[in-house]
Amino acid sequence: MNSTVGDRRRARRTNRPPVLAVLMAGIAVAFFALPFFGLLWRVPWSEAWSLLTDPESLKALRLSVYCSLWATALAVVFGTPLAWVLARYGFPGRRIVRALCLLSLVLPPVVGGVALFAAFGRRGLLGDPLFDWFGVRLPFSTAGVVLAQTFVGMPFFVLTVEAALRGLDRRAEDAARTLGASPWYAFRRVTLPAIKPALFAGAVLAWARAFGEFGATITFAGNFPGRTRTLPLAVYLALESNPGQALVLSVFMIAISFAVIVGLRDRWLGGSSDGDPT
Amino acid sequence: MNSTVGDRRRARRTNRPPVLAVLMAGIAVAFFALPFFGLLWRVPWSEAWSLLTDPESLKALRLSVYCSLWATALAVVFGTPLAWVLARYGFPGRRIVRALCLLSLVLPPVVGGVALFAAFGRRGLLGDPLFDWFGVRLPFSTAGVVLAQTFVGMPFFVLTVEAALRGLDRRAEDAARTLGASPWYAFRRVTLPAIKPALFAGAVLAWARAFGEFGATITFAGNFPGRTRTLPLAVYLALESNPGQALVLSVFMIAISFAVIVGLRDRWLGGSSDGDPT
Amino acid sequence: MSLHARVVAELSTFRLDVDVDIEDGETVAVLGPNGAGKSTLVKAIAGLRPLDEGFVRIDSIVFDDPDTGVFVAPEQRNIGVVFQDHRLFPQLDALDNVAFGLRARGMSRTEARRVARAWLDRMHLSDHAAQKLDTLSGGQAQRVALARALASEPRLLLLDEPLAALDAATRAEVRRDLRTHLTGTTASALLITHDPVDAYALADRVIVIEDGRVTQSGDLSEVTTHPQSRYVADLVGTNLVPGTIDAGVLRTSDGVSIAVPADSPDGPAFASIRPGSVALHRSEPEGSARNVWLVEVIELDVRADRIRVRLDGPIGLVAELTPPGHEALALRPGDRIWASVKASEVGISEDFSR
Amino acid sequence: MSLHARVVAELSTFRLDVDVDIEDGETVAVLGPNGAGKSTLVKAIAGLRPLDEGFVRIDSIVFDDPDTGVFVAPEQRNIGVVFQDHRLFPQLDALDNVAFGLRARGMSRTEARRVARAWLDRMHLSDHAAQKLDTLSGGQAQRVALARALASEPRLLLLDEPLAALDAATRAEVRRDLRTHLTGTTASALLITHDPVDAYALADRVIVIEDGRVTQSGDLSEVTTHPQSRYVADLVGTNLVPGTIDAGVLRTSDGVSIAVPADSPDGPAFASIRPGSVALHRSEPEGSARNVWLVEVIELDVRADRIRVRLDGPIGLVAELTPPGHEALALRPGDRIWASVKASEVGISEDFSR
Amino acid sequence: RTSPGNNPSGTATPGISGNLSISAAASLQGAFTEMAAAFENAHPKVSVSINFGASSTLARQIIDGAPVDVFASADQTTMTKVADAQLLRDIPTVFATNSLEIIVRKGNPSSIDSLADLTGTGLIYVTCAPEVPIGRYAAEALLDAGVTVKPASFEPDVKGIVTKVSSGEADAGIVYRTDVLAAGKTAAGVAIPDQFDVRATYPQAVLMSSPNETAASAWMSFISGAEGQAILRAYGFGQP
Ligand SMILES: Nc1ncnc2c1ncn2[C@@H]1O[C@H](COP(=O)(O)OP(=O)(O)OP(=O)(O)O)[C@@H](O)[C@H]1O
Ligand SMILES: Nc1ncnc2c1ncn2[C@@H]1O[C@H](COP(=O)(O)OP(=O)(O)OP(=O)(O)O)[C@@H](O)[C@H]1O
Ligand SMILES: [Mg+2]
Ligand SMILES: [Mg+2]
Repeated sequence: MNSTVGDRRRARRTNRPPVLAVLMAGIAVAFFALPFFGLLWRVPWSEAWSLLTDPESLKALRLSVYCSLWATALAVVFGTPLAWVLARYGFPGRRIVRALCLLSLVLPPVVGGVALFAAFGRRGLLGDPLFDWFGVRLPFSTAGVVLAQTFVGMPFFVLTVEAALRGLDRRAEDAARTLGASPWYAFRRVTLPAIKPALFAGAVLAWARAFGEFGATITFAGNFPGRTRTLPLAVYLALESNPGQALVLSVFMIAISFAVIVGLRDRWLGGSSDGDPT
Repeated sequence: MNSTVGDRRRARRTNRPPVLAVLMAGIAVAFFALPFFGLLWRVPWSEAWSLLTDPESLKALRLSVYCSLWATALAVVFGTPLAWVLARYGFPGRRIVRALCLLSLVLPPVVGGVALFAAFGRRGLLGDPLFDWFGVRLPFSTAGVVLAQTFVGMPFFVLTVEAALRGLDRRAEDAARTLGASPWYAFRRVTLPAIKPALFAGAVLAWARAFGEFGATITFAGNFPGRTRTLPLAVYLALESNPGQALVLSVFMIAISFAVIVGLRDRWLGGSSDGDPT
Repeated sequence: MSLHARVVAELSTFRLDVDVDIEDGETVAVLGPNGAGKSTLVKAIAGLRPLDEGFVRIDSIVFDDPDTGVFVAPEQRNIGVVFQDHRLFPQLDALDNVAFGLRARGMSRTEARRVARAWLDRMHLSDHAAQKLDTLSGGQAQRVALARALASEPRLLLLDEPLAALDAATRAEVRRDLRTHLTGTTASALLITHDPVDAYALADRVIVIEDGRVTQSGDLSEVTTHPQSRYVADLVGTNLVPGTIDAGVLRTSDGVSIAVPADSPDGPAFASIRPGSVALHRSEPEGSARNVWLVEVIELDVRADRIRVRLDGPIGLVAELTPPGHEALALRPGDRIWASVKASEVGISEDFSR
Repeated sequence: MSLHARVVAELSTFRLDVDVDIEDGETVAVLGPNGAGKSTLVKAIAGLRPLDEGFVRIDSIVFDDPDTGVFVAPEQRNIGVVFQDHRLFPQLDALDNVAFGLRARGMSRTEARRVARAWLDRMHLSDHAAQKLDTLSGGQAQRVALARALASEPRLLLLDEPLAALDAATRAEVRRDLRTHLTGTTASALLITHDPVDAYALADRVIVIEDGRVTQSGDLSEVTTHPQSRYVADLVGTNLVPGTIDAGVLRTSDGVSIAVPADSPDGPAFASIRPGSVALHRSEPEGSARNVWLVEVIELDVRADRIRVRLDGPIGLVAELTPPGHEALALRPGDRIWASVKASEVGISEDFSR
Repeated sequence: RTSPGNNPSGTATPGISGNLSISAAASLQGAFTEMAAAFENAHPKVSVSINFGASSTLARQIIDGAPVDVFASADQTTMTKVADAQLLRDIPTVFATNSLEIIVRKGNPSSIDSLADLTGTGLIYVTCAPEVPIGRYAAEALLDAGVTVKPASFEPDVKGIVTKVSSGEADAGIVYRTDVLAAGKTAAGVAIPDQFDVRATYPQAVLMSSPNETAASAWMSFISGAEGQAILRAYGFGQP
């Protein structure tokens, strides 16, 4: 056809991304990877094991995992209907509601804690009713940690899932309705599987944000070993007294997240591997 | 057909979401809205204007807007190819690369700063080459703020966009290729428009995270007025010396974000308004 | 189950306004050119597009009526739909697609799969039950869509070109199977098709929709013998020439005269000329034929046992030849030849549209 | 542009292995039942699915060859494709869909739109140029897909059932337009269709694919007069009965004997019986016809000028009647009648598959 | 008000100019902001920019090469870290002290008057973690007073305690006197008797890498001078 075709005699059979894209992606990866290598490089590996298996560290780890999983669960359970309503139903003030749900994203961490006080604290809007009706005091309790983490993590889930729902072709859902599926059944069997990648992505984002959450937690729930001292709080304190341990704990947190994210099979993130000829 | 149909004589003509979904979405909205109302309630409105127009506050605001926009731009420019490569090309270690790019999500903020030092600080892995080749010192500079914000904000963009790319039907892209479109042209004209909602959602998430970023910034870039003191840092300082001002500044930050997010037309988030009969 | 509906749908550049009535157990074919509004009609009856005016009533129950505000949700209508674009569930395999409606209506998983498997067998898709939807071929996917709609035995079926992607043999088979199904149940059906054979084989009655309105409806034979529009005439393969009859001669608006049977009533009418009654000649024919035109061969459609020739001349015409006739004439596109039609062979139908 | 290819594609449960050759300016029709692998063939030639074995060569340039590792990206092949599922760009309007290929190849926006508009006009879609893709009707969308593929004037066209969703009149028109286009350019084309009319009207040669292999290929008349498979026979409307000839009698594997012309060579062969040569009788016929069977009427396909009757008996048969013959017999499905065929009317083609 | 004419440091080094970067403990914010204004007034060619943060963060930044002239820490330990890294130009000098106070909610609703009152049932007491100086000091004070209190939380910095008490979530905590003053109307302070009090010292030093050493020395002497000390006093800091 033309000479470029001839030149391509030795072209790769597989589909490779354009060089520029790879280059830019490479820069981005390096940008993320370097700080971690830097961290690893500074970790006092000789004492790492003993610092890690310190009972205080283990307590913090347990609490962190527990709270972040709860926060993620709450974000998914309440965030999914919220995303659905936002994506699918036009109602006056929808944009304002959406904005409200995303504000905690920009709140400086400490202010987030103050805001939570204002709502759920002892002198907060809902503090007294919560205590009178349920006997719950959220500040200084593990529940408070979960609350703070949900508050900062959930917006990630909501926005990701809403975007996916908006991008979704609704024709399959309509078809499900004609087959006798209630909106709920259609949502569960047709819509949810279709937005699975976004659900996972959103849940991972929310979990990661909750797992690493520091400012709102410390402000709202305080820092009590075994009750509200999560890993990031332990790291922060260790930075004051024993920077080596802080680094070890951080690397440990990273390792856990690494395991979670690597463990996320591509399948859960959606897309078949058909497209990858390699 | 059966009695339920008769009962529905007065059924609404428009499509309304199931009650349970609305209820749960409502709880979620209340959960987000309450803390903000609580904050508003505590703000010393009488002094608000003077606190806000304080030159230091305005300086911080300018810097915050400037840096967060730069960070968002960098996240979009480098994050898009990264998400593309991650979503589309199978290469060994892809999951590890993906995990690397998301780790900054879980890093406690201060550790994030420490990690940035380890990479880009004077004693960091890349500190000397950066200085020798480009004469750049990142820590304690405005560029350092942008770097820190990009570091924490970009993963949100990458994960959101990657999820959208994976959820995307590739057949239209294939069709574009047969029409003579290079991968890049097909990506630009076919893929990008299709994932527009996710691009916007990801960019908003990244921007919000950058705008509210505190820990990594104060650690890596310091807290120099006019150079690295962004709004969250100003809020932090004000909390020490003038809690009222801290609240005013926070509410101001919220207002800005509110404007940005409300300003995000539904159209940019994708989906036609066809589906909204109201 | 009987359907009575007046469907008015206002799209930005298009208005659909048609009456549809289907009696108990009846199958009605909807024919019409592309963009006539057939698929829109299906969506409206299924409840996926609320009416702008009119009503949808099944048996005595109103399903949609903007005036009184009644609207029954699609899932409560018990209407099975085969969509023109299939709309299968890409994340399920073929079997679960077919089982979907049964499961949604509460059947147990194993039972639903059993029934679904039987339907796939009926559609000759047993080998493809476990295949992911996006790996099925076009015709396979269409059969899955059909099986999915039929499996939950709805009392009204809306079939939007359900056989378009099937190969000839499968098509005949599925068509037969569909007829058995439709006659064997009390279900009513509305069948959209571009293929008159489908209508002949499956439908009791035909509705022709053009540009959003019904232009003709009734028994099949009625419609085909008295085509009222160019579209129908093209469809049944008859030449249709509108004009005005005056004393045994129909005059078109272009001024062409056609001799028609002497007893034809005067006034606006269509002349319909069966392709088989058009004779072709290499030289100008002599004899009794009163309609003779010089025409050009535009297109030949050669089948094993008949040849159709599209001609252009004072009026556009289609002629049909037998293989021997074809061989004798040895026609090629572009040839200029003579066409003749006896006046007694010209059918007349009154033109009600004027 | 000429295409020479051997396409081998291994799908999990299916293997495609076909040879395709298209000479300069030639149009080849690919026929075959659902799931035969036609669409897979298109994807492989277009470069959307790299070959597992074989090669794709256009003119003298190799586009794909797993052995040597050559693979030319789809966008460098200059092949236009109409996909069976259209694959239009939902976020663009009809006009920009058609203009896409021109823009991608560097034409200016205004110029591309101008050309695209001309193509939409040709497809009678001028009124829909600004419409968003998801609001087009099925037939409109298909024409946009066709216009999109043709607009950039590729030198090879792969058309996967490009006319399936069109109404009869539009179909004839687009078919004619397509033929003008194909004969007017030096472009070659591969046309997939289930409609033999398309093949007759557009193709110089036919390839029949069944279950991933080529079962027959050659001139149209060759294929139709000597159908080598049940599929082809069904397609051309001929009855095809495989068996073995011995002394003027063909015996099927079920033990049915059919008298054939006395000069037929012995050995495995197909008997082909044109529907028109099957005579039907209410009572057992006497006379010269040597093949007489008691059969049951399965299905009637009534057209304006001919009636097809599907019969079940010792062998399955399709008969064709004229309207007067049909009226005289007054057949209904389920009737048991007699069918006769003269031995001299039975065609014989050797069965090469055994 | 001291004028440039009679300012000892100003007259000693008349030519100082340029930028002066100071890293200062966050608790010095109020005082140092005012101090910087006064200093710039005295040395109009100098522009002061102050990097406030937790002392430990600041130390880490300095070790990692922060381009600052002066480091003013809230405790000795942190300063020692920087000294150990050989980054100080001379021996640090203490420029201010701070004393402890009990911080209670606005209007003191729990009627706390002494350390012993902190043991009250249902009373929420928050302190800082022992890793943080104030946490250590508070523990010492309580130990000296022979009072055992069960804290609800170990905050990572003083601000945590102030925020919790002033927002009413906690009832009391032990913080620096300056913090109570800074909290203003939102909280109240209860003095701690001298015998239990712990004097926190604030050292500062010029850094080895100081780009503007002359200005840095001028700053050091300015703070030690009368005007500087007066400002510190106004914010509740004690004599060095
Ligand atoms: N949302 C819309 N806005 C504007 N026009 C629309 C919209 N939806 C459909 N149309 C137009 O309405 C007409 C009817 O479309 P419909 O799909 O019902 O046609 P159809 O009879 O099914 O045609 P086909 O045989 O091609 O499938 C078409 O001209 C189409 O372009
Ligand atoms: N990824 C896959 N895995 C397994 N089987 C597949 C895959 N893709 C296609 N097939 C099967 O390959 C066969 C050929 O499919 P193809 O789409 O090429 O058929 P076709 O000839 O175009 O049929 P139709 O006329 O129905 O469009 C089908 O049986 C299909 O189910
Ligand atoms: Mg349609
Ligand atoms: Mg196909």
